[in-house]
Amino acid sequence: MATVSLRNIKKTYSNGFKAIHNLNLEIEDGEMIVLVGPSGCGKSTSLRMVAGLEATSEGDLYIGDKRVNDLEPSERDIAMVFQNYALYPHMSVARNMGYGLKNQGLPRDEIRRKVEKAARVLEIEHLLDNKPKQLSGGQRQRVAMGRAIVRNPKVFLFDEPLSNLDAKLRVQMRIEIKRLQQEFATTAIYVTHDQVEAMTLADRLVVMNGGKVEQVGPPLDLYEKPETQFVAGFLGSPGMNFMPARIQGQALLVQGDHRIDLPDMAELAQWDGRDITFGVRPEHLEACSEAEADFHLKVDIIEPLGADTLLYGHLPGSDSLMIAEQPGKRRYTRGDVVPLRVDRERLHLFDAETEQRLNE
Amino acid sequence: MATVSLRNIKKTYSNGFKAIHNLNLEIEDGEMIVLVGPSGCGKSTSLRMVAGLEATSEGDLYIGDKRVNDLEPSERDIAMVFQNYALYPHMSVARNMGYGLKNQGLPRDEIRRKVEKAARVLEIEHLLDNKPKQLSGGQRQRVAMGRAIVRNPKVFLFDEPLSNLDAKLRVQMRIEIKRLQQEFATTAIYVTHDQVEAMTLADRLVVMNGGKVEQVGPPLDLYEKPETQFVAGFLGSPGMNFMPARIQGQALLVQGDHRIDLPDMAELAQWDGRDITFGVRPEHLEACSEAEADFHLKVDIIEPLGADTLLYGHLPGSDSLMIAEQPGKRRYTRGDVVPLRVDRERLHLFDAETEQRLNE
Amino acid sequence: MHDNVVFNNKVLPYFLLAPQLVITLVFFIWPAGQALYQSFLIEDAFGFSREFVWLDNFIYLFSDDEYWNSIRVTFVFSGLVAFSGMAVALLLAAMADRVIKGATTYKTLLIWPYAVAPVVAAVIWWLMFNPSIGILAFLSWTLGHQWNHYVNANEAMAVVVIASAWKQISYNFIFFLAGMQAIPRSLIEAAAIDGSGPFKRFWQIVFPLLSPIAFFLLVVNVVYAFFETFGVIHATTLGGPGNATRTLVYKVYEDGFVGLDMGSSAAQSVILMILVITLTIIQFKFIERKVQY
Amino acid sequence: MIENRPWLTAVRHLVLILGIIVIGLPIWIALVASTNTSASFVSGVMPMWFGEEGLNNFRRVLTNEGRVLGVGVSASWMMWNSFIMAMVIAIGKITISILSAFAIVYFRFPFRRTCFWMIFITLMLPVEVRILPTYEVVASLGMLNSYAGLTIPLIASATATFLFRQFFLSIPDSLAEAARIDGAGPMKFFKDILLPLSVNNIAALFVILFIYGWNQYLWPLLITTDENYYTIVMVIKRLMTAGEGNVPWNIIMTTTVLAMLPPVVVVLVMQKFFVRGLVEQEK
Amino acid sequence: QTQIQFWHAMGGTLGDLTEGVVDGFNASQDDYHINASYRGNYNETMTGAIAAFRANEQPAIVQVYEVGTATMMSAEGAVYPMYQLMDEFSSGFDQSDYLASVTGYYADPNDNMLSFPFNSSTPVLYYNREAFEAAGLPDRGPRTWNEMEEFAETLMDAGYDCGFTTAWQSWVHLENLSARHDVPFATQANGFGGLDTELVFNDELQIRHVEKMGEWQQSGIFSYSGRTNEGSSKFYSQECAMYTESSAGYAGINANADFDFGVSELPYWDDMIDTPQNTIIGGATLWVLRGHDDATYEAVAAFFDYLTEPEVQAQWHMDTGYLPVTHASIAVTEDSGFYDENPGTDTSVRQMTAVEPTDNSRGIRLGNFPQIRGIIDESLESVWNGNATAEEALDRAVRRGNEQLRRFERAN
Ligand SMILES: Nc1ncnc2c1ncn2[C@@H]1O[C@H](COP(=O)(O)OP(=O)(O)OP(=O)(O)O)[C@@H](O)[C@H]1O
Ligand SMILES: Nc1ncnc2c1ncn2[C@@H]1O[C@H](COP(=O)(O)OP(=O)(O)OP(=O)(O)O)[C@@H](O)[C@H]1O
Ligand SMILES: O=P(O)(O)OC[C@H](O)CO
Ligand SMILES: [Mg+2]
Ligand SMILES: [Mg+2]
Repeated sequence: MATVSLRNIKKTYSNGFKAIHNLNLEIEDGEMIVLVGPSGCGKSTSLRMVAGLEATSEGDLYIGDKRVNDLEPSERDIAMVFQNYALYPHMSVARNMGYGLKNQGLPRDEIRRKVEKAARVLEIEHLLDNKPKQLSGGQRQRVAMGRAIVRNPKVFLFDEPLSNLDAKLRVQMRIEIKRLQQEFATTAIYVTHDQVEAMTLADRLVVMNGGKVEQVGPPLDLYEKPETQFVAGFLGSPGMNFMPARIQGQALLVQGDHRIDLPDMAELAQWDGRDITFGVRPEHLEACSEAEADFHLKVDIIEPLGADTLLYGHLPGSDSLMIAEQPGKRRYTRGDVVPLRVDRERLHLFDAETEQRLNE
Repeated sequence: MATVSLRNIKKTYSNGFKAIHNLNLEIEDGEMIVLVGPSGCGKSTSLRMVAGLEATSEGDLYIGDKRVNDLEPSERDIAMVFQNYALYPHMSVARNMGYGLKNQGLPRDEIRRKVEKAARVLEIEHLLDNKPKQLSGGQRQRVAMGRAIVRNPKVFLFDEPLSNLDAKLRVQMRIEIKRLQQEFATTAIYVTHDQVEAMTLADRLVVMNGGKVEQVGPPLDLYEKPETQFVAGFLGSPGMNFMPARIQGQALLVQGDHRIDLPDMAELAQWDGRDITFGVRPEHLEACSEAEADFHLKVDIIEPLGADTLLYGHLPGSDSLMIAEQPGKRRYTRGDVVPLRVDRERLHLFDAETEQRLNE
Repeated sequence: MHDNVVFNNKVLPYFLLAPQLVITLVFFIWPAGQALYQSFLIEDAFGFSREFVWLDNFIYLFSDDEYWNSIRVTFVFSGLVAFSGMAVALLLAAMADRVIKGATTYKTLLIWPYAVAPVVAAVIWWLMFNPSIGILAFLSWTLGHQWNHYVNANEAMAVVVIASAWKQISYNFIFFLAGMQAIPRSLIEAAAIDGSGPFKRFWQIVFPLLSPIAFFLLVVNVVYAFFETFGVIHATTLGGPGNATRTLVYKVYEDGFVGLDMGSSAAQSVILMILVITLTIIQFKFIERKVQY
Repeated sequence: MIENRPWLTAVRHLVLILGIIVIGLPIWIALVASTNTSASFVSGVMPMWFGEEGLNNFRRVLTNEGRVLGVGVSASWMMWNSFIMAMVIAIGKITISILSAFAIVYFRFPFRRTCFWMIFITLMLPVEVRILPTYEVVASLGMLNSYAGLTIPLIASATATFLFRQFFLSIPDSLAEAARIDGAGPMKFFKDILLPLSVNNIAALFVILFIYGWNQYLWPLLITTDENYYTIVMVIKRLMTAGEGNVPWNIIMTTTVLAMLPPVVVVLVMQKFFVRGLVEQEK
Repeated sequence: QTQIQFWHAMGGTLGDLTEGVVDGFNASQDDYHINASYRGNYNETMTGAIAAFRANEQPAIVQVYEVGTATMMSAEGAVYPMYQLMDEFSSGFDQSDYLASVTGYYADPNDNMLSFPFNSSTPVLYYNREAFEAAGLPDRGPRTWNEMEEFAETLMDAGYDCGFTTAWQSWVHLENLSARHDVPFATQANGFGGLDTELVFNDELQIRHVEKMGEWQQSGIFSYSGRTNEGSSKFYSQECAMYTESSAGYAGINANADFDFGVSELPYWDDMIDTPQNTIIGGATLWVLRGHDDATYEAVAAFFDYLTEPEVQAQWHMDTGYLPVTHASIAVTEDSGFYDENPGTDTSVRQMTAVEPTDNSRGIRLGNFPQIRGIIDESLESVWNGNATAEEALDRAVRRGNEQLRRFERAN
């Protein structure tokens, strides 16, 4: 029910550590923004500044039209779901969910009504009288969600809310969160370091690195057109293959001697002779006939995943690992040499020095 | 360097709990066997009996030609990697790795030589003087591996060695373990509850459930031809879609009214009128034209994973979740109704009662 | 389950246990049995004559106002020691919990009294309250009150309570502080988002979460006040004035070693043992419960 | 930081400083008193500032010059006795307890539960509740007036056994299993793995047990009649009642300072272990 | 050389003097060596010795206060009666040389001395002469309790905090009070007649006295300061100008008071009697414990002989204020001119020997007397702090004291 604006936000911790350099972000009403990035890149710091748990060192923070820099967390009309859920262990589920409302001075039965409604949505009605320790991980997660929902805040904040769950539950709760956020259409900021979670949940993704924003945009845009080598490498599993290359006319010379002709890529001419990093995702390396092959992969390890098969190997005469993902049917054996062709539409060129994207 | 045989192994714990009912398994020299199954199914128990950490209640256990039931763990010539690594916290990496050798009475410099060699293979030479708590999770894992390797045992035993690592590292170490096992060609038994790990590592997979073996075989065999509904559901992520169905002549009536004709499946005739469970993996539901469609999926949630997209939804007039996995290019929106066709070659029929596979 | 890790050795464990078992048997079990036996006897001081009197010693005790007084004194004393020691410690811990600068210095300056023997603490406080020359008695005199713990029962009680509680503050402080620091920050943050201010947070979130520790400390402090403060009383009030500070343990000692009334002293020992066992069981029940927390 | 209000921080510091002053007052008094003459305590208000007699007092007490202590032995000798008592009790308890905890946790044998409960019972019976019979047992063993009598009966403690037991239980089973696979027998495991891992706990326990031993009062009071075995703590009370009411407060306080110095130093020097030891004892 | 353990309860100045006497004996010969060791107060010393006896660790000689006499007497297997000891190991022992009032207390029914009367005392009143002068009082202590009240009020008007304080409240203000007024403290001749004695100190006299003391405590005329002799500090510090204490308090006062003091007789109620009876003795005697070899007892006898020497006795008397217990030593003291030089020092002797003792003033011999003292102390304290009336407190003390007597009777 509100936009959120971060304008020139900076954060320096009391020990002098600059955690956030200059953060600008305009979040639309009802949008789900996911902050993603490696550990220590400043995701939590950013989120906690929005929550008011951490003071901003510089810049302005707006929720709706109101500048909230100097408001207490409770006055910002936000709700937050913590990684460890932060449920009050001594209160029942119902009291946990109602605690914020109680502090707002709402009458008892209105609290009860709201709590019950939220519990119904989350299917935890039968747990309302339980204490947190009597709940499973997934149930606790739901209660933490419930506590956020029940207050009907302007903004939901999530700090890695799923990382304490096991893989199966994580997938399940991820879907649940998505469903709820869509249902309530509340603005949400979601922090995770898991790129799958980020991709699947985000309306827009903010990839952060070392206190700076690398790229912002819808997940598939970032996946398909990463602006930097960092983003390209961060998104996708298994990660993109990177190889040093040089541009020679309308072709790339990858790792010295593998030539890839790109007659259709007009821009190439302007970078003639330049050293670049060539990137291609494992799924864009397709097994092909000998004739069409760009590379010959000597397979060291085969990982049959059922639907797909991952081939780990190296190019003859090179040490660096290359990964190719093949759809499921064919069976490989160790030591196979597989001819592979790069999908011409899906290759990525990065400046070797700036690591910025070159091609469109 | 040895075969391992488990013959009619049973295990009843002192509290009377029957953890293993009747386990028979012949493991070939150099083979990597993965025991997989849900929590509590008896994987660790089985492994620990091989290690000698748990007594067998009945049956015979052979390593090579020797019956080892009554031997101490240290006399069985095995090495084990534990989930929490079980490194001795007060010893340096080198001493951790050499402790077993020292107890065998090997001279100091021979120990040093062996430890250094193993460390080189694992690329942890520079860590030899560190204490475990100075190491990252991945490094600890390597040390645990090193401690196993250095003794050059007949059998490697692994009990969920990767489950304490984060997702990225897990993938990386998985490959490492595979590489090492292939390099040393040592017989290995590997326990995990993660089906991806199981699929990718195993030469042969043993799927266990409730103290019994469900199915044994190469991973892709199990993936493609699961003998039971349990195995079908356990392998693959996201899991197989199951729907109640009934056989009617050469066709299936799925969930009452979705008709799937299977003219080529000769066996079908013999089960006419039978209630079955119909199973199809998400990746075998392909988007198709209206005309070809077996199902129409109303999409609730879209998860773009980059390479593929997962569609979560339900059939109109039904509540149960259906998942379809589509290769990457197309973009979907919430509320789309997607016509889907079942890959006729890849569908699974299970007896509704016995849950045993029906079709070839 | 630890059921697994077992070394299969038949005799070794007995060797390992032997020293502890021998000492336990000789110095704990045997005397306890002895106490039980003696509690049925009446003996003269030198032990020349003894008569088996069944439960007479117990009957005598429970029909003696003095004994009941001693029980009352013990409970009042223990309650006051536990309460005052814990209240001060809680206050200090709450203050120290959120202090960032100088936290370790504060801690260091607050924990050392633990090392001081109760009897030593008692002697110093006794001096400070000395009606003739004590600084605190003087302070009380300037406030218009004539302090005299030789005569005034409440004042004598106050001195022994203060001396005993003083030493326990450190102990309680350490536990409360550890307890507070173990409360996840996010819980406090969640409460802040839920709109509760610092005081409300303390009483509604922090304090309830400390309650297991508080309960544990209550038991520990009561046990301490019951049994370990003998020196405090022995070095100062000797149970007086009147019988105002004669705790059960002091009475056991007095009747046994001063009065040389072995039977009564033994009977009191037996009663005390029952009391300690009860307290310990309560404590253990609670620890078991807390483990699941 | 939520609610980083400066006044709240100021209040915190203020309360803490006040607390430290109140808690520190007794030690101030003791230190001051130990530097004054006994005449300063006859009338008026006791001295609140240091006097000139400090060195003199400490010398007299430490050497028992002119029998200031009213007994035939000096404070230095009694401190030595206290030290022996504290050390033997601390080391003895730790040794005995760690062995029995090892047996209880890592072995399965008949009567394990019985042994466990027997040790557990000792936790319930502090010396104070069974004064007389314990005295008589020690007497009948001829252990009155001996270091053995001062220490051995206090050496069995369920607390230390429990602490070690809890600690051993918290050591992952897999460590012992790894050791077994590495070919280590029980005593080797104890020596190579368990003992080195326990050093922190041992240190923590040591602090607490040293204090416990040093501060013993009732027990030495009961079983020593030979002055050569007097401890520094027990002699203080004797000073209080000697001398026809003319209490030599300066001498008492000098002795008091000597009696609390070693344990306080141990706590402060080993603060980290001490705090851990205490908190872990609870678990 | 034979080593002898001697446990005593003499702390402070008295302790030093005791050591002096022992050193004197050790120096006087080469055969025996007495190891004197201070064991805490009377109570602690006695109970310590009994406990030690039970543990077979008993000393050869233990100093036991008069209160413990009955307990020691009844322990026939534990004590070596003095008369037997001297009979066997000494040549010069002559019981008739001892004061009858002293031997009477410590003798068996056949008048045989059971213990050695090392330090016998009797309560007297000390007063601060400088204070008296400053307040304009005559240079003598109050003769009666009424006069005591007057004096105290005058002193307080003159700026003193309190009139008087006391040591050993039960001994002075109940036991000696009764004796001095010839009123029984207990039946059966205060216990001399048998174990079936009963306490009777809750009579008119005692109630009245305690009631008055209670009032005085409230008004400040009396200031209570503890059960033994903690009151000394108030006398030394001139907080209280009068002090009822054992004659043996003399040593400490002499050493610690930096003012002139006088000694006078214990006051009495002149409206109840005309002439006061004698006071009874307190202090302690030395008991010999069994379980040692003959060499030890030979040494003990030699020590006792040494202590009986008139010069030793007289010196001890003059140093400490304890009574001289032989006629010879009284003569030696008189001859030395000590009484003339230190007026008032003969008060105790005079007070003790002025009149013929009656059944009520011969002494008190009760079983479990230490506990009974404790009970009395408690009861008195409850009067001082206003929690009970004198009558209530004394009734209670009598009742509880009698229980102790019955327990003792049952055990022996
Ligand atoms: N209170 C603090 N004082 C000083 N530095 C801090 C503080 N909190 C965090 N930092 C530092 O700021 C950086 C960003 O921290 P932040 O918690 O935002 O990382 P994150 O992206 O959330 O990482 P993670 O995925 O591990 O949670 C880190 O380098 C961290 O060490
Ligand atoms: N010592 C024991 N005593 C009694 N039952 C036990 C014991 N150890 C394990 N069990 C039970 O035996 C069954 C199998 O245990 P096991 O540890 O082999 O499971 P697992 O397949 O390894 O599970 P997980 O994936 O959770 O490790 C479980 O139900 C467990 O509760
Ligand atoms: O101070 P003392 O030695 O005279 O003894 C006083 C009383 O008799 C003790 O009961
Ligand atoms: Mg974070
Ligand atoms: Mg397992």
